Parts: sequence; structure tokens; C-alpha cells
Amino acid sequence: MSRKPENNNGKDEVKILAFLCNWCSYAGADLAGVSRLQYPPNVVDIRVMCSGTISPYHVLKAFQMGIDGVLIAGCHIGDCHYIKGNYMTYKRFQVIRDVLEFIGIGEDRLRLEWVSAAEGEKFAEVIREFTGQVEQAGASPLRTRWEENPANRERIRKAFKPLLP
Amino acid sequence: MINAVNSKLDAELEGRTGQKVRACYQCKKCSAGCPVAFAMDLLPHEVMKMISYGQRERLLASSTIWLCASCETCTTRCPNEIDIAGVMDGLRHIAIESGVEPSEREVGMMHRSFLGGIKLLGRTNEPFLIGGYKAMTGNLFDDMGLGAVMFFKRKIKILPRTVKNRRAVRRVFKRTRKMEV
Amino acid sequence: MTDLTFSYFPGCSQSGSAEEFGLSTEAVCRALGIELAELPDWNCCGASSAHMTDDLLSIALPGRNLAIAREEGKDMLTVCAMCYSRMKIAQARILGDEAVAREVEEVVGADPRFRGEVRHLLDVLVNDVAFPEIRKWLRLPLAGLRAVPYYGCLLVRPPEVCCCDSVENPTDLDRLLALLGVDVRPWSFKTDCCGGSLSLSRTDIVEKMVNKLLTRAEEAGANCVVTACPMCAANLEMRQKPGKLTFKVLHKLPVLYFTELLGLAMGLSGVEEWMKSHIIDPMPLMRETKLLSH
Amino acid sequence: MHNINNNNQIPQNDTLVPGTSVSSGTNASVGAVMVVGGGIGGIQASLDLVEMGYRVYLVDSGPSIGGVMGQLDKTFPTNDCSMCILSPKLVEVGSSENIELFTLSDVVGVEGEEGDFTVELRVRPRFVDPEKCTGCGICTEQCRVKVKDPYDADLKRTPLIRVPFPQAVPGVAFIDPTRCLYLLKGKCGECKEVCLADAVDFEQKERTDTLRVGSIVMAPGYRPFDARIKAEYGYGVYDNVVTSLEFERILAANGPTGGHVLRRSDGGPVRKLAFIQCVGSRDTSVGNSYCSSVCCMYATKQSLIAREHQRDIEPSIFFIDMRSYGKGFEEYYRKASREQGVRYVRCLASYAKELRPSGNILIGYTDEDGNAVEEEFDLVVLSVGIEPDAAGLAGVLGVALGEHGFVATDEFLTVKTSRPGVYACGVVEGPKDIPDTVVQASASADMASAGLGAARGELIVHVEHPPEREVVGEEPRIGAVICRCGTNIGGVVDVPAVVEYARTLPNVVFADERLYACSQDTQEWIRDIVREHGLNRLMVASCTPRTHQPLFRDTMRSAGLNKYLFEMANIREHCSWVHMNLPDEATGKSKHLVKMAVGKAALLEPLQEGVSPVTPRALVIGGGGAGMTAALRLGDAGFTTYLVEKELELGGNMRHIFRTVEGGDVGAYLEELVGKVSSHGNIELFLDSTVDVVDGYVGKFHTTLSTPGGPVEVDHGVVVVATGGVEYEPKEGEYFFGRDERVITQAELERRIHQDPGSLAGVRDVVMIQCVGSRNDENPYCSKICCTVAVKNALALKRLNPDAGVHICYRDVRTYGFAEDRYLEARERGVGFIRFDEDEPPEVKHSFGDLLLKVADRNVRGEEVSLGCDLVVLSTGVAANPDAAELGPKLKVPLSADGFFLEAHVKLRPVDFATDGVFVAGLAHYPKTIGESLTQACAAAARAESVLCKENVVTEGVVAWVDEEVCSGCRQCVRLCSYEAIDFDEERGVAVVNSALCKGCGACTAACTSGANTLLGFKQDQIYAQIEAACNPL
Ligand SMILES: Cc1cc2nc3c(=O)[nH]c(=O)nc-3n(C[C@H](O)[C@H](O)[C@H](O)COP(=O)(O)OP(=O)(O)OC[C@H]3O[C@@H](n4cnc5c(N)ncnc54)[C@H](O)[C@@H]3O)c2cc1C
Ligand SMILES: Cc1cc2nc3c(=O)[nH]c(=O)nc-3n(C[C@H](O)[C@H](O)[C@H](O)COP(=O)(O)OP(=O)(O)OC[C@H]3O[C@@H](n4cnc5c(N)ncnc54)[C@H](O)[C@@H]3O)c2cc1C
Ligand code: SF4
Ligand code: SF4
Ligand code: SF4
Ligand code: SF4
Ligand code: SF4
Ligand code: SF4
Ligand code: SF4
Ligand code: SF4
Repeated sequence: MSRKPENNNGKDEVKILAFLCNWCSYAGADLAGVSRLQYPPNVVDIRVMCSGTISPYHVLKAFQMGIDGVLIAGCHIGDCHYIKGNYMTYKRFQVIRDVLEFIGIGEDRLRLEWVSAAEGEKFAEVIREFTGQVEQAGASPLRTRWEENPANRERIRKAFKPLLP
Repeated sequence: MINAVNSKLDAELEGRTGQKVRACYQCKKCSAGCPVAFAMDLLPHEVMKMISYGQRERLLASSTIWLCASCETCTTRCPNEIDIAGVMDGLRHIAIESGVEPSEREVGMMHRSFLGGIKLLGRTNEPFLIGGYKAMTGNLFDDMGLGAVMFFKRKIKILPRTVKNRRAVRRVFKRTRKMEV
Repeated sequence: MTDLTFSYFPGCSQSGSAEEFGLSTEAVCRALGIELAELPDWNCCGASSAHMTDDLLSIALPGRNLAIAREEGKDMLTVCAMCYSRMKIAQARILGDEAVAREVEEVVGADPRFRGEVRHLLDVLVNDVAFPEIRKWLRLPLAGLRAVPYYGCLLVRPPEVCCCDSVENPTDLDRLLALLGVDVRPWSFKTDCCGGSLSLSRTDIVEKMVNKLLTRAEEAGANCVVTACPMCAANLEMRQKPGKLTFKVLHKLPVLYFTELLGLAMGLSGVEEWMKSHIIDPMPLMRETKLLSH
Repeated sequence: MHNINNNNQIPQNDTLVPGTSVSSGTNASVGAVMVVGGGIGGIQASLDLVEMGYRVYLVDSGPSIGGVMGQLDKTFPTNDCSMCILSPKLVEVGSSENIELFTLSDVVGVEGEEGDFTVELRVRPRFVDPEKCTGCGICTEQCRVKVKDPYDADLKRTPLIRVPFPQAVPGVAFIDPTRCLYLLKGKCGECKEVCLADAVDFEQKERTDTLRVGSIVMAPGYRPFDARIKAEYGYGVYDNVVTSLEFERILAANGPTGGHVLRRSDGGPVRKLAFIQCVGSRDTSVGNSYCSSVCCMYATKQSLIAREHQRDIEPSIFFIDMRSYGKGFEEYYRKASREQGVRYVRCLASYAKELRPSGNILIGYTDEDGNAVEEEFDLVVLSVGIEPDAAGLAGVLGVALGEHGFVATDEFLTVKTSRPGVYACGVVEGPKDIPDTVVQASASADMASAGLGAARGELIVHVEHPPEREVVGEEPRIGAVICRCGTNIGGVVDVPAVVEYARTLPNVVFADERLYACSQDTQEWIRDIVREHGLNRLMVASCTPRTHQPLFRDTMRSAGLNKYLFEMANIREHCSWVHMNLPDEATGKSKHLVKMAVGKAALLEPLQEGVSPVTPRALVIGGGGAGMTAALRLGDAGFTTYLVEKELELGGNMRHIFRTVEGGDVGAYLEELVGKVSSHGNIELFLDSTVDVVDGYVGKFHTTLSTPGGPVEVDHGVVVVATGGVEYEPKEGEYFFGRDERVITQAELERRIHQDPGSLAGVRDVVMIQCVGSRNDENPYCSKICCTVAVKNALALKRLNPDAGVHICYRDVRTYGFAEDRYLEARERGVGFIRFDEDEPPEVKHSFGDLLLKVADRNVRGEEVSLGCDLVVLSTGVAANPDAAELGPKLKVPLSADGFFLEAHVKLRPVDFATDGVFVAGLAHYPKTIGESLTQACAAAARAESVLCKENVVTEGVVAWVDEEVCSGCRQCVRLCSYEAIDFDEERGVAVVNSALCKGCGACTAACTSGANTLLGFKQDQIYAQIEAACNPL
């Protein structure tokens, strides 16, 4: 994705990383595709078997690397293919949010959504909305800081070190 | 409002025309292709439905049965192979037999004068036909300009050709006719 | 070649409003060796009025003609699509149901079980005489005529009596005209009803129907309409110049019989006389296309 | 864990258990089955049979298998790309060692009987040696003689020598001999000249093969109705009138117009598009009185897809009754009409006429207000019906045809033909859609194998893959394949640019693009590049791994690599299709996704699959018709089956049904069924019992039943869910139900007709009201059977009293398939049909004690009709069994919004669940007729049998793994695992994963703070590599 600093609306061109569980959300995204629902191209995704597999480290790592927003999507509560994986996701999500707040990344950059395999439309809508929200928030402060001064990159890496395994 | 009655009208028509009126599944194809539908009060598919509701009076009084041009477009295309034009004929015949005045007065008059001409001469002759028809309807001046053109174009022959054995033709009329000519 | 002698049923129109059809038919048949012996003392077939008002009458009137034809012992030929249709239907009913036959016999006072064939001239030309034979007689290619063939209802419907190659999309007349060098325009309204039976009584309706057909003909690029039915021809001619100005478009599209064009292409005499009988004068078109000089 | 895709390959380390058939099989039976017809029906039957341990000879008269489904663009109601879901199956057939494919072949003679047939095949020459041809297509470029291409519904011309279509199987060329210059005149021979593989062989002659098989499955499909016969629509005369099959090709990206909806006359754009329904169906004038069952839905589908291609297209569908009766159909139709701009006009157009000079097509119709309307369209599609094409084959096989020329089958088991040992599936048996075809295919596999149990596995060849090459320690050498997917990807994404980019990525030693990465020839090609470039990892950027990963993994195996050394980037569903108007951004995103996948691929490791033994016993839940049938099939195949029924009596809803619509005696059949089940040596019956706790996984379930005698524990390898459905209970007072005893349900009417006809003696006027409790905002689905049931009971009433007035108030009459004949019969016998609108339902009134029904008849412009009636019968629909909500989570299987069980894939896996080893049949899945339910039960039995007949199930390599060196012994993971797959080794103080139990969710890995626990295939470094690639600029 070409990184233009500004897009037409004068908003920052943002980049979002989505973690999608294989059974529901990835399938929902597939359905959005099959249904040709159009949404902004700012999102790239990583397929995991269950949203419960996503650890806070993954999210922190992404922010450390300068991502502007992270979406975690799993099956609806009760529909988990693995019984209660998404329940753990839900609990972990609270933790991640707190940590992010602690390091100064607002909660508007992180989202948790339940998208079923039949909810192509919902998936597209979530992406549209979340992209808008992240655009509103602008480029990640971490990224802007190292884009101002490449030396900041190393500082950020160090600052994150205790947070990552 | 339709007060549906179990009238046997459908059976009567089926007997008379040999048509399975009841097979109709209301696809409306007959109405969709009918060239006169725009002028009818009941559309052909509605005629079929009204038959099954036993709406005898309404059907016999409709303009549709007189406006139907017998083009058979409906008949050739009905997926249930109903001869709709034949059903229209049947309804018209019932109307005539029951003495119901055609709701389309002019159409009725036209048939009368046409057949009157044949009964008299054995063959159709336009001046007789048009003259007779106009006398009946009172629309004396309609089409007069056209009549003059036709006269000069030799379209209208004043001296009619006739059948020699006119009695034979009259006999046919006497033995069949239900509508008074 | 097959036997081409027929009892000829001219029908009322051919001696009246469609005199040009009758004359051209006789001329063409004579030239092509089709022998026509007029059916003695024939009567009107009853046309639509009979069958619309009385089932038995609608069979008995043609029935009398069929009885005469039976005596004559030849196949019957007609050129009027209405007569053809009524005759065919009556024949089918009579031969198909002995009870009907007996009833008609009673009414007519003669045996109506005619087992010969009832034919329309178009069918005979296309299938019996056949194009190679006709081609031999052609003298004048009818270049410049852009025609839409109009079959109307009665040549094709009901399908049981259809004398053409298809009920919905017949091409017999198209092919015959093409043989004569006519530019046959493709159009889809060949068999749409023109409302002939309502022509006198509900002129208002019929004007709409005719007008629609002629608009479509003009869109198809036609400069004339060719028919094989005197009822259609009369209706299309009479109603295309409406008495009252109900339509903005005033068509002036000549309506010709296929026999007239065949006669013209074969170089027969009398063509100009036939042309004079039309309500819509075809002569300007004939002159424009240099097919006729006066 | 298994991927949700249907992986039918027999794993090599798997042994088959010979069956101990108790049915008619003789010792002499042959362990092979012939399947005639290679459409989706024949393909599915073949794959199932192989999985059940039988060799298959698959015969198709054409040059490739695939059938009509291979020509379709998308499929309703999911809009799955037809080729995308079909081609993995094509490839599977093509690569299966146990399916011998005979194309260009016809069955010309059959001798023998059930268990041992001798079949004579005539194999026409292909004129190309399939062993040598690479499908390269060079010959095609040379051939100057062009003919109409049947694959493109004759819309395009194609050279005589060609590969039938890109995904064809076998993916090799053939010569259409009809006009070949060499074969006719000895001239030309250009194709032979240019073929580098020397594959062209003009000397090939027709040959006759003789094969011995135990049974025969016929699946020769159908032909579309010849639209020329309905001459009023001008097909064949006007360019802009096309058939639905032609339109399907016009919509297809690999079709003659590249998926652009264009006018045939001038290639101009299409804005106004019309569909005319029932062309050649429901039409006695052409001799086809039945309903073709699929065209209402495919017209809706084609409308939606056309609009997807070009937003400004305005589709109109001219129809009589909208028959959206299947699972998800009504919702699809509702959405199309209410939200997606498809206009439905309830009037069968009378004609289509071409206008000059525009070439537009004029359609005449009558609108709801009775106005005669003429409207111009740019393109008109005729929804042609389905016609049988079975006479020839049926004659050779000696099976009887039914009234309409389809193969006549048993009313209750719809795949059984008149000849023992010969079965039929798919459209040859009657019009049906793909899922119903697949159900019948599996059911016919079940029946065809029933008598052959003793010969199971005898003729099976085990797949010999080349040994896996050791790659550990090697530098990663990644091959990157970017797929164009026709124009699906290539039309949006700049594929060459992505290929260029991939070449620049670390470890990528080879990158190239393919038109269809999933085609058979590409699999061949992949094996070549792996060898040529010494690849040890593969990355394919194409579509979703959810459908295609298994295919590529198989290719990896056959290329001698561990199948887990493969990674996919989804640049179609997640990119080109969702950014159709942003080609630059989509190209950029594709590069990113490729970079992420390559990043992960470099770190992939070979994984080993586990094996776990199978308990060869089955649990069937629900003792209705479906459950009993499934239990019987499994019992007959020699597997101990536990049948659990919560009531005291077997039979379910069949107990309250007396006759089928065709007049079959349900009671007698049920009695026979109950008798067989109760006395079957392999069936253990638990009445008045329910399922309490379900533990375990495919092959090894452990279930606690609660029975009158207390809890019972059973071990079994599979579960069949057949818990059925219930009659919708009208709301109190709905049409006076429950308040006036003259208002009853259809079920009650049926009971009275058969058990208490006396109570109907005084009844003169009966009104039935359809769709009670269905097709509304609360229950959006159509109950599918109630229209047919109403017609059945109306006819029964007319038989009791021909003078009775019977009126049926309906919204659409949905007597699909042959039930349409009964609808016609009902009309002819004078049953009245009155159509009402959803917003204006009939009203039942009381008038001085009399019942009065008032309804606005939409067929006559909404005029109100008033009917006096003695009986009002409510056609209440079928509702989901409320137990399902509880049972679903126990079995870890999902329900749809309507509360019915949701199968793994609506189109191609109609009896499987995403959870392995659990299958569904009957009303539990969706409302359906008895015949459909019982047939589905056979299908479920076949699928279950394919698990039970093996000694082991193979579990996936994606499981958690604990590095004992690193494990701190915190036990976080042990507590967390929902499957109790982690034990704690007290001695060594570390966690140990039981890979047979582990489902590969990875929940434990996220909890492990010491990083000891990783999910193989999704290891932390692999995910971090993806994250890094995602976050960094290109
Ligand atoms: C325009 C259109 C759109 C459709 N869209 C959908 C849709 O979206 N969703 C859906 O579910 N269904 C759809 N259908 C229906 C679908 O096509 C059928 O349900 C399905 O193809 C039936 O598969 P089959 O295997 O029975 O037959 P076929 O697909 O017809 O396959 C039959 C195979 O048998 C071969 N064969 C024929 N005769 C012989 C013989 N004598 N010997 C050997 N081989 C023979 C043929 O070559 C062919 O390969 C559609 C149908 C049409 C016409
Ligand atoms: C009102 C109605 C009318 C119908 N009319 C017709 C018709 O005229 N013609 C026709 O062809 N088809 C008709 N059907 C459909 C037909 O009944 C079914 O297709 C057929 O009976 C097969 O049903 P089944 O076995 O799938 O389900 P059911 O017949 O519903 O059987 C399910 C069984 O599972 C048992 N069960 C449910 N939950 C549990 C549980 N938790 N544990 C254990 N057991 C459980 C039930 O007690 C029942 O015995 C009708 C259906 C209904 C509801
Ligand atoms: S075409 Fe035939 S079936 Fe259709 S509405 Fe007319 S009469 Fe009924
Ligand atoms: S026959 Fe009568 S009802 Fe039928 S299409 Fe012609 S005019 Fe209409
Ligand atoms: S026949 Fe030869 S040239 Fe043709 S596709 Fe096969 S290998 Fe290529
Ligand atoms: S030999 Fe036949 S198939 Fe080959 S190129 Fe010539 S015409 Fe085509
Ligand atoms: S009603 Fe039946 S035959 Fe007609 S279009 Fe719909 S599915 Fe096809
Ligand atoms: S009555 Fe039943 S089958 Fe008929 S449309 Fe309504 S819900 Fe569907
Ligand atoms: S939690 Fe871990 S051990 Fe348990 S199923 Fe999931 S991956 Fe396997
Ligand atoms: S969570 Fe990690 S460290 Fe703790 S027991 Fe499990 S594997 Fe060992």
C-alpha cells in the first residue's frame, strides 16, 4: 500500500492490521468479498485459528512497528468454534486496552468485533467505520515521531522492550 | 367485491367449449399479449378468474367479450393450453342465448348488419354492411369521408353480387340463428 | 409437378373492396399454370361475425361451401385469410366430430364432409409451385421496395390451421418477397392483430392498433406493407389515415397484396389497374422506385 | 483438526476396515462402482465412494467432467463462485488414484446383476494422448477451423483442438473430429506439427472397454429446454434474447465477454435487463408440466450478479410464482427485491419482440393495476427449464423412466431406480439444485455400496506420494505464484507488478503468474517448478485458504514436500473483490499481503499429522424417519448404532402424516421402518432418552445419555443429528385459531381425512390459508412443504366430496418439481386459488355464527372476495426443534438464524458440519418432504460411514506444542484448554499436549507468558513476521 502522507480529505492515510479468526471473521471477510461489498483498502489481515490465540504481545508489537489501528475479530460469544476461545479474547482485550492507554495510545485505535461467517455486510461496515475512526485519530503518534526523526525509532523499540517477551 | 358462488359456470363453459378453464394458474400471459386489453373492462385472465368465482352477470355484461377481436394470440400462447378466444366465444354465445344486450352496442350492431347482409344476399357487400350498420347505430356521418374515397377507388360496388340459391343460405340461418338479425 | 387445379373460393372481398387482390390472384395463377375453377354458387363464409355470435352458424356457412366443393372433387384454394381460416376450422370440426358433421348436414341440406384440402395461395406458391419455378417467370427485380410482410392473425392462428412455416415467426412471405428482389425488413410484428373485426364498430380502438403497427413498420425502415389478407389490407389502409386527428403521426404507407407484387415482378399486364384501387395510392412509391412509370 | 473444506483424499497411512455387510451383498460382489455422468452429482458420488473404500470408474460422454456447474458463474443463495468451489473437487477426482476417468465415453451395454455387473463402454478417440499432452494450448493457436464452443453455450467460436476449459479434468486437449481437415481430408495436421509433446495422435480409434462393477450410479444430468420452441420470445431470431445458460456464461469472468454484460446485437451496454420465467416449464403446451425448481432462484442470482458487475443495470423478472423455497432462498429473494434493486413483475410476458433500428426488445405485460404495458429492454434472458436427457442411458441400463422422462425412483429413497444395483442422483432423477444433487449423490454412494460391503477396500489403491524431502536446515527457497483468477483478480490488481514485487522479496527464488492457480495443469506446473528451482516453500496469492488450501497442500505432497510448507495470500476475497474501483490501492495491498505471506512462509516448518483410532460405532440422535433411516443404513453396513429418541415412540412427524403427495402410504412405510429398526441386530435403541454430555472428537466420541434407566455412557466415532422439527404453533387467536373449533391446522385436517372422514361430511366450503408462521418478519424462511401439503389435502377433500368448495389463499404456490402436476390436478378439479399480499392477509370474520373469509385477490387487481366457509385450515409451517439450541453447543455445531442446524457449506457439504464426525439429516437441517429427509439420511450415513470404515482418523499437524526446556510449569495453559488436551507432567514439572485431543485453537499459546507453548503452523515468530511485514512500508 503506497503511503501517501495525506489523502484527498486531508486526513492521514492510515494503516490497520486485522486479526481474524478462521471460522467466523475470516469467513465473514470472505463473504464480504464474494458479495463484492466495497470497503477502504487500508486494512491487511492475519488469519489465526481462533481469536483466543491473539496475545497482547501481538498487538503491542504492531503498535511498536507503527501501525495506526488494530482490529481483532472473532466469532460471536457462544459461537466459538473452540467453545470459549473468544471469551478469553474478550478478557484479554480489556488488558490490552489498559496497557495501550498506559503508553498513550487511545482506545480509538483498537477494536474488538464479533463477526460471523454470514456477516459479510457487517464485516465491511466494521472496516468502513473503523477506518473512519482511525483516520479521525490520524497517524499513530509513534509513527509520526519516528517519521520526524528516524532516531526515535530505536527509542520506541527500547521503550517497548519491557512490554514484549 | 366478489361474493364467490359455487355456480357451475366453469363446468358449463367447459362443456360448451371443451376448454379446461379451471386449469388457469393466473400467469396473465393472455392479458399481456392481448392487443385489445387496453380497452377491456375485464382482462382475459380476469375473465378466467371470474368464471371460477361464478360471476355470470358480470361476465355477460362485460365489454371484454364483445371487444375480443378473436385474434387467438392468447390461445396460442397459454401455457395451460386454454383456448381463451374460444371461451370468449362461449361467453358471447351464452350472452346472446340469455338475451343479454351486448354492452358494446356498436359491436353487436355490426355483427347484426353483417350477418343480415349475408342472410339477404348470401355474400357480403360493403354498402349494405356499412349502410345497415349506420342505420342501426345512428352514426350516419362517421367514416363518410372514407366512404367517398372508397367509392371512387372502386372499393364499394353499388350492385351487389349475390348467391343464386339464396334460399339455401336463408335455410342455414333459420336453422342455426339464435341472435336475431 | 403436382396437380395445380383447384376449386377457387374467391370470397366476398375479392369481388368487392379487395378487387385488386382478386384480379392479381387470377392473373398470377393463370401465368403460373395454376388452374382455378370458381366454386359454383359459393356463399360468404360468415367471417368473424358468425363465429362470434353463433357456433353452429360459423360452421354451417362454410359448410355449405364445403359441400359444394365436395361435389366438385378438387382441392379448394382461397386467397382470403379469413375465408381460409373459417373454411379450415369448419372442415376440421366436421371431419373431426361426426355429430357436428351430421348437424351441419342437417342445416345445409348437403353432405359437408369435404375430404380434399383447403389451401391458401401463399402456401401453394411456396410449397407446390416452389421458388425455382417462380424464379423462371420473374422479369423485373423489385429493387427499391422495402417491405414488411404482414401475415396478420388468420394465416397463422390457430396453429392447427396455420398455413405458414411458423405460428409466431413465419417466413414464407418474407422469402417469397425476397425472391422478387424486395428488400424485406426484419420486423417482429408480422402476426400482431390489426383489429380488423372491430374496424367499423370501434374505430377508436382499431386506429390505435393500426397506428402502432405502422409506426413499427416505419421504424423497421419499410416503405410499404405487404399482406395476404383482404381484411388486414382494408383495415390497414382505411385506418391509417384516421378520420379524426387522434394521432399525431399520419402514416402514408402503401399496403399491397403479395399477388400484386408477384404480378409486377413477372411483368404481367394490368398491374397499374390493380394499383389504382388502393386507398393509399402506391403510385408515388412505384414511380419513385421506377417500377412503374406513370 | 480438519480444514472446513471437504478433504476426500484417502490418507496414505490409513487402513480400511472391511465391511461386514448384513444386506444382500454376496461374497462374489465386486468392490468397484461405475458412476455415469461427471457433473457435480457424479463427482460427489465418486469421491464419497472412494472414501468409503470402493474403486470408481467415472464415465462422462464429454471431454471433461464438471457438468453444468462448471459452466455457472456464481451459485445461489450464497453467491459462491461456482468454479471456485467446484475446481478443488475436479482436481481431487483428477488426482485420485482410485477414480478411473473415462471421458468421451458412453455406456453401451450392461449385463449381470446387483453385486456383479459387466459394463461395456465405447470410448471415442480423443486424438490427443492424455499421457503426453501438457495442456499448453499451442495447438489451439494453430487450428484454423473454428466451431461453436459448447462450454460457452455456443456464444463463442473455438478451434477444433483445445482443452475444453481452463480447469478441465483431464486438463488435456482433444480434437473435435466433426470438421477436422486432417481427419476428414488428410490435409492440415498443423496441430501435430506444433505440438512439442508429440501428443497429437490421429491414429487413435474408437475402442470398447469391458469393466466389472458391483453397482452403477447414474448421474447424467439434463439438457436445458430448447427455447426456440417458445417462438413468441424470438430466441434464435433476435440477438438480444438469450437463454439463462448463455447469460450465465456472459456473467462469467472466463466467458465470452469476460464477464461484461453486453448486448449480443451490437456489444453495447445493458441497462435494462429482463428475465422471463418458466420458459419450457409449467407449460403443458410444450409437454413439460413440471416446475424446473431452480430457475426462479437462478434468475434472482443472475440479476444480483449482473448488478454487481454493473451498478446501473436494472433487472426485472417476469414470473408467475416466485419459488424461493429452499434454505436461505426466501431471505435471498427478499433482500434482492427490497434492498438490491431487483424488480419482480408478476406477469408472464406474452412476447418479446425486437425493435428496429435499436435492436431493443419489447416486452408486453400487465401490471398489478391491470394496465397493459409495453417496455423496452436491452437484453432479455429466458429462464429455460430443465429437461431430462436420460432415455438413451436408461435404455441401456434397463431402468424405468417416469412420466416426464426423468428416471423413476422410489418415493421414499429417491435414488433407488427400478433395477436393483442401479441408482440415480442429480437432475436425471428430477429437477433440483446443487445441494439437493449433492445429497442424492452421497445417498446413492450409500446405496451403491450397501451390497458390496464384503469387497470394501479390495480394489483400492493407496496413494503413493513421493517421500517427503528433508528441508530442515536448508535456506528457505520460496516459490511465489500469483493467480489472476481469470479476471477476478487480474481485472483489478496489476498482477505482473505483484509478480515483479514478489521477486524482490527475501528468499523468493521464483515468482510467476497463472491464469488459474487451481487448475489441474497448474498443479502439474507447480510440481515442475518445485523440481526445477529446488523450492522448499510455496506461497500462492489467490483466493481464500478456506477453500483452496487443501488443494495446494496436496500438490505440495505430490511434489515431495511436507504440505505445511505452504502459505496463502488472499488477494481476491480480501482484496480485488472488495476494492474493485481502486486498482492502485488493491495492487499495493496485494503486494503487502504477499509480503506478509512470504515472511511467514520463510519460517514455516514441516509438521506431522497424528493418527487417532476410530470407534466403529455411531450415535444417531432423533428417531424420526431420518434418524431411523440413518441408523438402518449404518446398521446394515455393519456398524453398531445407538439410536436415541426422546419420546416413547419412534417415528417423529411421520406418525401424523398419512399419504405422500404422490399417494404413497406413509403409515405402512413407517411401520416397516420401525419394525426393522427395532429388530436390527446392530441397532441399540434408547427410547425416552436424550443426550446429556458429549465428549471427544471425530472417531472417538464419548457420550452420556440420560435414559429412563439412568445415565448410560457410549463410545462412538460419529454422530448423526436427526432431531427434526415441529409444526409451527399458530398464535392464540391467529385467524381465530384456538377460539373457534372450525379453524384448524393442515395436520389436523390430514388426520381427519384419514381417521375421521365422518367429521368432514357436513363440510361444504373449506378455505386454506398459506404461509401461516412463515415468510414474515418473525420467521423469514419458507417452510417449503406446506404448499404441496395444502394441494395434497385439497385433492383429498375433493375426492371425499367432489362438490366441496375448496379455496386456497396463497402468496406464491410453491409446488416445485413434480408436485406441480398435483397443483394442476387440483385446479382442474376445481380447487380455487386466491392470491393475497403479505401486507393484506386474509381476514376471518364471524357473521351471526358463520365463518366468513375476506381476502383481496391480487390476481384481479385486489378486489375483495368474500367466502363463506365451514372450515378454515391454516397451513402452518415447520419450525425448528427448540431442542436444537441446547444440542448445538453440546455437539459444537452452529445453528442458523432460523434455529435449524447449519451445515458446513450450503452448496457442497449439505450433510456435514464444520465439526468433523458430526452429520445432519432431515427436518433438523431444514423443512423438507419425507422423501427428501430419508434420502438425506442415507447421505449422512454415507458420510458417517466414510469415517467409520477406517481404522484411524488423521489429525492435523496444526496443534499446540510445549517446549519443555522453556516451560515454567505455571499450568496456565492446562486450566485454559477447553478440550482438556494438556496434561501436566508432575514429575518433570512441564505441560504436555495430547495432540489427538488438541483442536489447534491456540488459546493456550496466548496464555503462556514464558513463550513455551506454541501453536504449530502459527508460531509466534511466524505471526511476528507477518505483523512486521504488515507494519513496514513495502
Ligand atoms: C442457468 C442455470 C443456472 C443454475 N444455477 C444454479 C445455482 O446457482 N445454484 C444451484 O444450486 N443450481 C443451479 N443450477 C442447477 C444446476 O445446474 C444443477 O443442479 C446441477 O448442475 C446438477 O448436476 P448433475 O450432476 O445432476 O448434472 P450435470 O451438471 O448436467 O452433469 C451431467 C454430466 O453427465 C454427463 N453426461 C450426460 N449424459 C451422459 C451419458 N449418457 N453418459 C455419460 N455421461 C453423460 C455430462 O457430460 C455432464 O458432465 C442452474 C441451472 C441452470 C440451467
Ligand atoms: C406439520 C408437518 C407436516 C408435514 N407434512 C408432510 C407431508 O405431508 N408430506 C411430506 O413428505 N412431509 C411432510 N412433513 C415433513 C416430514 O414430516 C419429514 O420430512 C419427515 O418426517 C422426516 O422427519 P425427521 O426424521 O427429519 O424429523 P422428525 O419427524 O421431526 O423426527 C425427529 C425425531 O427426533 C426426536 N427428537 C427431537 N429432539 C430430540 C432430542 N433432543 N433428543 C432425542 N430425540 C429427539 C423427536 O422426538 C422425533 O421423533 C411434515 C412436517 C411437519 C412438521
Ligand atoms: S394465459 Fe392461460 S393460464 Fe395464463 S392467465 Fe391466461 S388463461 Fe390463465
Ligand atoms: S383472442 Fe381476444 S382475448 Fe385473446 S388476445 Fe385476441 S383479442 Fe385478446
Ligand atoms: S496437444 Fe500438444 S500442443 Fe496441444 S495442448 Fe497438448 S501438449 Fe500442448
Ligand atoms: S488437423 Fe484438425 S485439429 Fe489439427 S489444426 Fe488442422 S483442423 Fe485443427
Ligand atoms: S416457477 Fe418453477 S419452472 Fe417457473 S421459473 Fe420458477 S422454478 Fe422455474
Ligand atoms: S405455504 Fe409454505 S411452502 Fe408455500 S410459500 Fe408459504 S411457507 Fe412456502
Ligand atoms: S487450548 Fe491449546 S491444547 Fe487446547 S485445544 Fe487449543 S491449542 Fe490445543
Ligand atoms: S502456560 Fe506455558 S509455561 Fe505455563 S505450563 Fe503451559 S506451557 Fe508451561
